[in-house]
Amino acid sequence: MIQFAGVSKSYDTDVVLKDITFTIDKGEFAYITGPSGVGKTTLLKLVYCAERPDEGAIVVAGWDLKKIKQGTIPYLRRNVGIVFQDFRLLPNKTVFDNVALALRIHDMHPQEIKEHVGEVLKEVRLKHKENILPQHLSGGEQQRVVIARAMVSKPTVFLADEPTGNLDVETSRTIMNLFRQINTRGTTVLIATHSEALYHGTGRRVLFLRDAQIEKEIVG
Amino acid sequence: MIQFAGVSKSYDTDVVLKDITFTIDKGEFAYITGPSGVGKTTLLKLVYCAERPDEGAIVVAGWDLKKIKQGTIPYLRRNVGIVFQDFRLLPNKTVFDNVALALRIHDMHPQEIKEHVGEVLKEVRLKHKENILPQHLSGGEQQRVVIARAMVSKPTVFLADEPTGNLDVETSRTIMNLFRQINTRGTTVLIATHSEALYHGTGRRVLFLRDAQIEKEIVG
Amino acid sequence: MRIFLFAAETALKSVWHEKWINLLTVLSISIGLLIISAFVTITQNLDSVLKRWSKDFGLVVYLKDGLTSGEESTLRDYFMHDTDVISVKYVSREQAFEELRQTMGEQSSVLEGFESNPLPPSFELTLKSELLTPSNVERKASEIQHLNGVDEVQYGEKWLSSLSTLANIMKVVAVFLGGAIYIAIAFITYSTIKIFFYRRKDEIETLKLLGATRTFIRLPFILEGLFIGVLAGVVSSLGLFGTYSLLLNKISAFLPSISIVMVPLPLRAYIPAPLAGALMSFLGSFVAVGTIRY
Amino acid sequence: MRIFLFAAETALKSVWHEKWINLLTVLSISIGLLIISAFVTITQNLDSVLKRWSKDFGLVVYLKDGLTSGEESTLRDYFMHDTDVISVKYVSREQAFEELRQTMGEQSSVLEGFESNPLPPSFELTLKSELLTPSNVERKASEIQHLNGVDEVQYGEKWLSSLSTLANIMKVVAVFLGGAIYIAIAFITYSTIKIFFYRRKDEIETLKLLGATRTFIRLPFILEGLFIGVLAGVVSSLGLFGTYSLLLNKISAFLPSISIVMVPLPLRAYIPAPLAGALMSFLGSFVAVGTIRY
Ligand SMILES: Nc1ncnc2c1ncn2[C@@H]1O[C@H](COP(=O)(O)OP(=O)(O)OP(=O)(O)O)[C@@H](O)[C@H]1O
Ligand SMILES: Nc1ncnc2c1ncn2[C@@H]1O[C@H](COP(=O)(O)OP(=O)(O)OP(=O)(O)O)[C@@H](O)[C@H]1O
Ligand SMILES: [Mg+2]
Ligand SMILES: [Mg+2]
Repeated sequence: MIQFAGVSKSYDTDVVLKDITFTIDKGEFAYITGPSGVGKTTLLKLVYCAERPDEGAIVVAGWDLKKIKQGTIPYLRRNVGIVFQDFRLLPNKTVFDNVALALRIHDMHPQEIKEHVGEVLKEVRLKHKENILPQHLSGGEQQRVVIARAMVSKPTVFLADEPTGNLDVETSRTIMNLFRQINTRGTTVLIATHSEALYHGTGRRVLFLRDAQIEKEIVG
Repeated sequence: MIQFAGVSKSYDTDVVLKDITFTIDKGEFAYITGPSGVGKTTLLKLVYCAERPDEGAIVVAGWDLKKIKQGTIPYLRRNVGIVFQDFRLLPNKTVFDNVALALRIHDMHPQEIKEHVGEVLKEVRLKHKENILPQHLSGGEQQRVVIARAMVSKPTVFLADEPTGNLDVETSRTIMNLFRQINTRGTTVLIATHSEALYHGTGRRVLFLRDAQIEKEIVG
Repeated sequence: MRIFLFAAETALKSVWHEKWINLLTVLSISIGLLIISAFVTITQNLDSVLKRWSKDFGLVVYLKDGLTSGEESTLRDYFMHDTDVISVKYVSREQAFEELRQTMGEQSSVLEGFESNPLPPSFELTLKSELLTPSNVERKASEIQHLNGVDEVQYGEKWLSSLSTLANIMKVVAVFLGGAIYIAIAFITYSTIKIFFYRRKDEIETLKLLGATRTFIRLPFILEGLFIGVLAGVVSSLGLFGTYSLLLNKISAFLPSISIVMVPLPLRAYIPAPLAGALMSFLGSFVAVGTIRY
Repeated sequence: MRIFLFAAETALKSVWHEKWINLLTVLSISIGLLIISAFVTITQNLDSVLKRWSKDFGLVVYLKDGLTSGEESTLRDYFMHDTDVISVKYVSREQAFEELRQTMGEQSSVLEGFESNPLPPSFELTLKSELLTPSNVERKASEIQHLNGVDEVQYGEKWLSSLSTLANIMKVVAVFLGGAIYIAIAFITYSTIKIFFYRRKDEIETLKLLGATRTFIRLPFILEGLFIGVLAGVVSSLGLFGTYSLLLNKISAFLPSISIVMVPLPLRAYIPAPLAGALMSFLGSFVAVGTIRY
């Protein structure tokens, strides 16, 4: 589902990723970890085409990102659900509208949108806050809205960047259970995190980034 | 240094804090913890006067916040360093200028500002990124800029809201060491976090929030 | 269709949200359109003045002394059949004297000293307005001068020449000014929409990351630009109508002759100007959002 | 002092960063100021026209037949000592006839029929321009009418009345329009600065949380408003000067008489208008940032 072959990426003279090669199969559930500033977010950005690699080939859900056309990128992204590390909620839209936006982009019927959004807000336990603006939510609540928005369009690939940075242990567990459910439905899940607690004891693949390379790969 | 006496706070009909009473002495180092959305951030906001209590009295660094005048609030805040959960970095200013702003507000001489900012950026290991805009930093790096800005003016009270949510274990440790240093200089430190790892084994006071109240108080 | 509705909703929200800039933009464009309309109106009025005055400045053909009525009617027939001449008026000696008396007004007592009427009879000719350039009139005058029985031909060459020059200059200025203003209108909308675009840069970035197509992102902005243009057109049309009516009323109150000279506002002629403005505005917003890259 | 420098730096950065809105604002204000200046110029020119024409419309005092030269000089002395009268011109029978001949121009052949000169001698009086309202002139005329040896007093009442009404209306309109435009200028700056203020709401919120005083937050906005106002003033002054020079040159090229009537642009008089504009702009921005609450 996600294939990196000899991928390198620098910002100016700053080498962030160097000759990265790995494959994540359809239906897999994997982690990327490493210290702050190592390039976890950059790696995810390469997957959804927000950054382009300097070298190497990337294939996502059948699309060869080297050859993908500008006009096709939106259709790739509609197959990818993303939990952004910096949330990216629209400040002038309510929780409901923020989540609904992902479905509006899919040109879904308003009635259907309403049902789907209501459902997913229940799953992240925020149904009671649906008419509130994001800035009136706690940090953890905002993070859960982002998760809801990433899930609601039932993507084939699910990327989560530090999805529990603002969540307590208990809420984290609920959210991770959600991710597992999504995975069971056949969605490929890739999570970037610095938190050992998240992958420890899960029995899933964990890729360790250090000094621009995949230092090691373990089973969590 | 920080005294809450019978403080209550609601948003609309939503009771967030109810009859909270506690005291944190000058030079103390304490934690507030609790699940997502319990009111940790709200409690800190009450300290720096970004929210007003519905009931009860708050005294911070000698100022009675019930009687404080609008025009005096800036002078209170200059004595309080804050690590915001949502960072609040100015997107059109470089890392250096963002940190320098805290000192410009204090009307410090430009030469002095340069020295102080350089020093504190070294402490959070971001000296090499000082001319970069915040959006070109990783999540963890942004968080460290916020920490630097809160420290640079040498406040008497230091508040940190989820200061390591985006940081790996190693970097977290460095940052917590910094906080301890600040505390050693006599600054009162209050940290809000959901992460047990942060307070576990420190031997400091930890206040547990649950259901709008201080459920218990332990030594970490 | 759904995407269009959603875009319209977003555009209207933005119109309201950014009402001050939008107001400023609409007013700027309206003023531009008003200037164009005012210029067209003034030029038209000048044309009308020119046509009316052409009567006063028509040719006056003084006849020789002692023509028979047969000779006079030969001349009249000649003028009647000349296709350049649109009206022929015979002024007898007596009428001429009466007219002079009226022209002199308060000083007409002077004329009481006359024993016999010294004025000759004349024909007053009006030429087709197309011919009312100084050179044409001059040519015509010398042509008539050579006819039998004609003593002298008079016409107001000086005024005619400066007025027709003025009218021509106005027309050229109108074309250039109009062009400049239309470009300015496109530019004003361009910059307003560009401002909105920059302001919502973060939002657009998020939309792109969520898989929105270019059309989805662009449509609200283009609709907003179109809306601004149409609104400005309506405002300028109303403004023009109001100003013109007011002016006509107020001025004619103490300068009654003005209403004879001023042409009524042909509403039909003032719809194209605002419409072109809306189009330019649309164009401006279209260019402003033209470059979305993924 | 340091805070002032930092605010100036921030203001200049913002001027550049938001250059399009600022340009729009500066242009809007300049146009407003230009309209005011144009109105003042037109009113002044109208006054000048009125004063010049007052000579043509001065009183003409026709004398009775057969006055002795002693009686005539008594009248002249009387007019000379009247403080309302600023010039006295005696027109003899012969001069009057000559003038009439010139006035009639091409039709003067009529006068050849005269055997004796039927025109009376007259005094042409010019009144002080302050007195040139219809009622004053009428009063003066009837006063003179009663003097010994005066046959009739004439003056151009109709034109005088409509022109002085026009000038008065223009003055009233100028005051109201000027007031409205100055308020509009304050309002335009107000909304522009308000826009910037809203746009940087997040930034201001952060500054407040970092302990910035009201002055620290406000100063950059107020300076930016002042800068916009001053710039608009300069632009409008330059625009006025340019337009006026161009107009004077172009129009006088084919209507030479215009330059006699138009007053030169008194630059001194056009500095207060832009200055007041800058002040209103400053006021607008001051009000716009007036309400910072912690
Ligand atoms: N747009 C950019 N321009 C320049 N440098 C960048 C840009 N984005 C990221 N970087 C740099 O690249 C490095 C990797 O950033 P990245 O965001 O991928 O780290 P990360 O592993 O996600 O870190 P964290 O755990 O702190 O979020 C960092 O040093 C960062 O400063
Ligand atoms: N301005 C506001 N208006 C309305 N409700 C608010 C506002 N700010 C916070 N809340 C609500 O108050 C509750 C407490 O919020 P707070 O931010 O204090 O939680 P928190 O303990 O910091 O949570 P987290 O760990 O997720 O950051 C939440 O339910 C939140 O939705
Ligand atoms: Mg990251
Ligand atoms: Mg919080």
